[in-house]
Amino acid sequence: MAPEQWTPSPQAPAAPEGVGAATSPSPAEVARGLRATGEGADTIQLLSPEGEYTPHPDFPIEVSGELLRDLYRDMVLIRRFDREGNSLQRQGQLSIWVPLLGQEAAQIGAGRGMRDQDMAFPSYREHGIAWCRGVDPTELLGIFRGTNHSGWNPVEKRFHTYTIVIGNQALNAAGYAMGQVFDGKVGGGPESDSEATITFFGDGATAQGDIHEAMVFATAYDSPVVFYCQNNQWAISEPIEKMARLPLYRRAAGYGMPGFRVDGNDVLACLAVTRWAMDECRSGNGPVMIEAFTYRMDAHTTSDDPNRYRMADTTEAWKLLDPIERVRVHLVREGLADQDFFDGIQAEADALAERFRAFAVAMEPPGPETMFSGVYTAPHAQTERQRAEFLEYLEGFGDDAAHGEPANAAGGGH
Amino acid sequence: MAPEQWTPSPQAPAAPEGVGAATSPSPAEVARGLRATGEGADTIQLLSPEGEYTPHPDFPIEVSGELLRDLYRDMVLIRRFDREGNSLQRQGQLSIWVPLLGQEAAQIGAGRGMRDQDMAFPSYREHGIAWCRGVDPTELLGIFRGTNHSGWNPVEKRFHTYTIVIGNQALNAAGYAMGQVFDGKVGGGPESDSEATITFFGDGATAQGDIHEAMVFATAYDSPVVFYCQNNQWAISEPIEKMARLPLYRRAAGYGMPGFRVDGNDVLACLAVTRWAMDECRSGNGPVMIEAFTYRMDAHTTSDDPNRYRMADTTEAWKLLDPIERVRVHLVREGLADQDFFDGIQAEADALAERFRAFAVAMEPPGPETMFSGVYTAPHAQTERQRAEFLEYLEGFGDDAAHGEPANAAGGGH
Amino acid sequence: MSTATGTTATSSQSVTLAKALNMGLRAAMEADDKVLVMGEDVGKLGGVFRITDALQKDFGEHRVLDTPLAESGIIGTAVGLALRGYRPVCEIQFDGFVFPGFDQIISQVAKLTYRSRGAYQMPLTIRIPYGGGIGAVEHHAESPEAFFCHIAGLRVVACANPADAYWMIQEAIACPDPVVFFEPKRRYWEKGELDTSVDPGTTFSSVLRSSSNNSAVTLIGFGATMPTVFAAAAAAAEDGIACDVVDLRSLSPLDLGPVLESVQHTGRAVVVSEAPGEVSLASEVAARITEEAFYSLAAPVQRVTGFDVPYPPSKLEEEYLPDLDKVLHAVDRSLAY
Amino acid sequence: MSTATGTTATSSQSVTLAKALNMGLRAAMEADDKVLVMGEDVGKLGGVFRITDALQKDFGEHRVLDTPLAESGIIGTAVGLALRGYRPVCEIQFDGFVFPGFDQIISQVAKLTYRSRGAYQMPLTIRIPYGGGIGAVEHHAESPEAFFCHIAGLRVVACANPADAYWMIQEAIACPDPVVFFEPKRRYWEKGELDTSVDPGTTFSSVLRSSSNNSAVTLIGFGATMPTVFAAAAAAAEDGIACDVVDLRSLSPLDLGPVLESVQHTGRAVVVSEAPGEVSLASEVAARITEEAFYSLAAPVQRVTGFDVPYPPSKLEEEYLPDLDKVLHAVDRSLAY
Ligand SMILES: Cc1ncc(C[n+]2csc(CCOP(=O)(O)OP(=O)(O)O)c2C)c(N)n1
Ligand SMILES: Cc1ncc(C[n+]2csc(CCOP(=O)(O)OP(=O)(O)O)c2C)c(N)n1
Ligand SMILES: [Mg+2]
Ligand SMILES: [Mg+2]
Repeated sequence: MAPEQWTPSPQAPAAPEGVGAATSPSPAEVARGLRATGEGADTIQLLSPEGEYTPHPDFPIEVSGELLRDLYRDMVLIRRFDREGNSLQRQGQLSIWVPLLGQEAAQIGAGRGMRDQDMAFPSYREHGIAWCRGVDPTELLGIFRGTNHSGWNPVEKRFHTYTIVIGNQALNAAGYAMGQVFDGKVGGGPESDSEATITFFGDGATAQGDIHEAMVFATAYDSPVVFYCQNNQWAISEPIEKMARLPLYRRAAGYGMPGFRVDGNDVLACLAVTRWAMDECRSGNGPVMIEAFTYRMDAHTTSDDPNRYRMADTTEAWKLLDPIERVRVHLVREGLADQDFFDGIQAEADALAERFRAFAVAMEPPGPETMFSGVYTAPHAQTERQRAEFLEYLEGFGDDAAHGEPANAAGGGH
Repeated sequence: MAPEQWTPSPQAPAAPEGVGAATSPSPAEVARGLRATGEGADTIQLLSPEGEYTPHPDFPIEVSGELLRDLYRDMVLIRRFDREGNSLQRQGQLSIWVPLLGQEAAQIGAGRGMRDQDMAFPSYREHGIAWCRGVDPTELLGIFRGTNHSGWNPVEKRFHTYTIVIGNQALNAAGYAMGQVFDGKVGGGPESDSEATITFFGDGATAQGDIHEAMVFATAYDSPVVFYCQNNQWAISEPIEKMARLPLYRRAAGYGMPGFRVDGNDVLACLAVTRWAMDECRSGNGPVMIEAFTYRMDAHTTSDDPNRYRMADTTEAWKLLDPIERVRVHLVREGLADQDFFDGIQAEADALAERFRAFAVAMEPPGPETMFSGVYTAPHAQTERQRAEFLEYLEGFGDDAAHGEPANAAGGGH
Repeated sequence: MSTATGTTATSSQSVTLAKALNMGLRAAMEADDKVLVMGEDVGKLGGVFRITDALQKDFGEHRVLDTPLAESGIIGTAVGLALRGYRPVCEIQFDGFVFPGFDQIISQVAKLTYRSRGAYQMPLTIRIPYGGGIGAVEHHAESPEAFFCHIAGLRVVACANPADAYWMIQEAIACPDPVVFFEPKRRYWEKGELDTSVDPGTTFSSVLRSSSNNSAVTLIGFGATMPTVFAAAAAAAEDGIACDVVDLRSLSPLDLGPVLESVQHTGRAVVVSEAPGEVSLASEVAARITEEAFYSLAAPVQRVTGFDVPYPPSKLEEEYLPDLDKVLHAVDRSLAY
Repeated sequence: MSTATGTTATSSQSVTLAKALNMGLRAAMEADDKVLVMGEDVGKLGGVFRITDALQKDFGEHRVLDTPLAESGIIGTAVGLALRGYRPVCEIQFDGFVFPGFDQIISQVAKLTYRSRGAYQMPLTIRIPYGGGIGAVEHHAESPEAFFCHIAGLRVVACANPADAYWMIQEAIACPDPVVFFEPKRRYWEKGELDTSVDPGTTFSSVLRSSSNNSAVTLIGFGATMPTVFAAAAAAAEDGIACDVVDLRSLSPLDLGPVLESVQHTGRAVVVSEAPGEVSLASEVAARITEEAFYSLAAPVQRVTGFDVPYPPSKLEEEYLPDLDKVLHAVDRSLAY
């Protein structure tokens, strides 16, 4: 019996379908606070941690050696520059870095599940999606070095700016997808020029009202948007069990949209389900929700200290489920790649990291005048006055910028 | 197959359980925008529109003649003063009135399903709940006459102030219920002094982020709160089909809490399910969601004109489902009430309406000094200065308040 | 009340402010099919004030959207639509209900152009019927302009008469930047002359509504308070006190040109707005005038505002709101220096 | 920097502002078991700034709540808890994240006592680490005090040193009214003297931090800008310009007593805050001083504020923020009159 028809009779009821395995709590138990967010009976997996590939009837996908090698390359490269970001921060070259370690499959699978004409609305950890959208990793550095708030052209890349305020981007994505409908860009087949949108958010974000409203609007307007939740099980120091009783994808049913949980460490599952979902939206059957169940292997950011709130051994255990390793094992076992290939990828990764580092170290701080640029598109008297007055004020210092009295002009805000 | 496990295969899938009857849209159809919010396969009903009583195994309730007569009386009385509110507004005695016509059963059933120690957080249409909480109908008048923002003592009545900003009260209720847990007031049986909370909101309100967050917090803290949604099918001019694809109670399952739809025009069903839900919360198995499926028989408020957006015949059809009539029919058929009883109730209702009207007409506008009262609990220099200055300013006019120059003192805000 | 253009050409007609807004929206939708109207009950109902009356019937459900009941959702999806090339006009049903959408406004609407370093434009208009005096219940009579004027990245304007309403709403929609558009709901049914044939040019500037070379005080208002200001000026004139009158129209950025010019002569200013005075637009106007015309001032700028209390029950609102007497009293306070 | 009590009694210790807040919270929780701490990551982690360090360990999960990630939820449930008799202390993780909770703050927190005509109290404290200068990404360096100062029904305060932090947080929690409590995150790690044995009495008032009878200018700051103000005063003194220094502490209601007293002598004032200047607390301070000390003023009150742009990338924040030179320059502007 589905949970929406919980038996009210006090005597122990049957485990609700969907909560799945008999080991999972009964409705009454859930109501008493036993959590089952990790319950995995219905998790979609194509490639096991041991590298065994099993096709999924509902999510057909052509798995070639080339595809696997490409996905492997993607994951190795993004992990490599992600690690470089961490060390650059440690060395004081960046003020902060947001690591994606452990979420390579969840991101590459989703990123490669998109088509060129699709649009993505990320949160702030989606460096792997950025990679798939053609954003050069060096374009990510400005945010973390403090030279800009967004370093790529979101219109050209069809990859929106990072959104830091949790949940906001889901509504922006839902609205963008409404536009795709209004533009008549929805209704075609997978190979058509029809479009779809995908938005990314974390497990913790699912608590925010904006995520809910985005699902309400998306289902109200049949918008072609995929809600892609990377459940890495932690919102900084808070485990998802604190915020939810059941797997997050199960929220979808209540809105009347399909929802699935995929093994977020299985790049093939993430790819197959995302592609299916994007094409489903493209054809007019959106929205769809996907929960990629994974694990945040590193700190929340370089400012965070996970030792204060979680066990190292859990993290150790998740290493056995490494998203890259299982592809490597599969490639080797199936003879789809040799040592040269792996060495080549490693070399490419190191070169990328080197370029990434060199670029970061060489980044110049922007000029003070840029502080006033782009606040408005049309001319704005007040902004222009403040810019002019401030530049005049700075000139007052001449060479000695540190001290000395400015000659003239107004400083400050007014 | 439950909707959270929608078959992704393009070929027409089976109708998902929960969406119910075969007549209701399939998942793919729902995804394409066919709505089924009115789908009633799983609606809980104890008293049919024809007055037939059928006990419900899951919601046992002792139905005596006395209970039915009391519920009948409640509904007749609140409908009577509600109608009086409308006419008072028409006659210019109130600036606005918010009618509850058609929702008598949904409100009396819920109100009588509460126990004294329970707390209620209403929206703005819950005059029937107010009635059950011992708020005198005349205490509702200040809001609509503009003499106050809330006329009763919410602490004494255990009935919170009306909340006009859609959704806000659900979070306040969830927090109050957390307090009931922290106070150790949860865990006892139906007859214990354990407490529960109930909050009321409409179908349109379910779109608001606050409703979602309230459900997230309530399920996270196992709070004893009943989310009681009166689905009267309209949010001013917007039908619920515009905002939702499925019956609203089905959202509950995604959070891991029980959810039910009751016939909102069946006072016995509303009473039985609410009492069960409150006691379930009381005992520690909260939260619970209830959707009372009913119909807004009158305008949204006296300022509204439904003829602009909905068919009169739909409203006519709903008259056949009148919540009071079915109880009257049952009482008569079962010989549980005679004409004297009905005449007596009618007389009592007319007397109440008379008292209600007399009170409204006699209400005096509050004094200007009250404008500054209750802004803060502790002394507040600025508020006191502004009050003193304004009263001094008013004195400056002497008798001729309309014109003439004040003698001295500052007016305005500063 | 004079119209924006001041003209009374024969081609002009007398319409209510509500009707002028409806005409302006219609004109904007006809001029650009990327213009969308969205909000609660804006479709068949035409909005609770009928400002969008008949627009859905004439332009269809994809141009005029009855949205779900969620302001963050309305603003947040409008942002996405704007990024897609649309020009959404969001109706907030009443002033007090804009706050669920405040986060999207400050974090996305106001910042996306800056964040994207100009790659994105944000041609989004947020219409807010505001102000008191209509005998409404709580949350239906507030004046929240100060919150938006403090947010860099937004433009904030208020219309005070039908002609301005007609032209300003079109200028707002045509603007590539987000505009928070305040409509004095209390004045919706007041009529004024509208000549749709004479484009007045930019209306996002303040205007000197009346002046004389012997004016003693400069009265400053906008939106809902303009009729009060005009009435006070007339009453003061009867008492032999001539006043200049300025309608700010553009609340952010502030355009104090006409005010400063007037204050050069009068040396005295009174600013009138309904919002609580603390950290309000009236505070900014007073501070700015003092900064830029210090030596001209014979008295501190007087503020006539709502009190620093929540908006009171409607039976008290006439006590709460600025009125003719309070403005005259402020004029006296100013002249007493 | 002098402490709130100005004392350096032997019983006093040198602690960081962060530690003082932690001590103050602990003292409040020990004094009243109705005091709850709630917010994101305030439990095991102790908050991203460790202000609630070890409180959950010592007081338990029902006194220190790691809430779901939703600010409207945090504030909205805190309201319900307050109605139940609790005294919730909500931590907003960073300034830029308070806005999802803005609706609950303005519509419920600020209005429920008024709406219930005093039947309800709202002893709720909202802690907001605010201000820039820490090299953070977007939304982590804003100064949103103006929004809250404009809302009647709230009290708004800011602490500038460890002693004030310790006493003010306890006064906020003990207050039956809602208090928005601003903490200068940039100053969390600066040390100051704290003597927990000497209760200074009310701290919700402004204080004259330093003065002389030959002061030429009155410098006004609060929270994050106080060190800048002190540094400017010292630098000015070297140039032979004596300055009085006032720490506002209470931002709403404003307590301008010490300011007005000082301005009587100096005739000049400079107010320093990080927020954009337009419709800001600085505007209110300037307007109020002018209203109440018009004849004493030899120059218009000078405002040194952030620019009216979104908070810039951190590599530009030192250009954006008020600093010693900008304050000295404002002093010169003032003296130039
Ligand atoms: C509205 C808002 N509140 C708080 C924060 C601070 N914050 C940044 S990330 C984060 C946790 C997010 O967790 P999750 O959604 O699971 O995403 P993850 O970081 O795990 O990818 C928090 C609380 C924020 N950015 N926005
Ligand atoms: C946040 C907010 N937005 C808009 C409104 C204006 N408004 C008042 S009632 C209403 C419709 C509510 O519909 P529903 O939730 O179904 O409750 P009902 O009135 O049908 O009982 C709207 C849009 C409001 N009060 N609050
Ligand atoms: Mg997470
Ligand atoms: Mg409804």
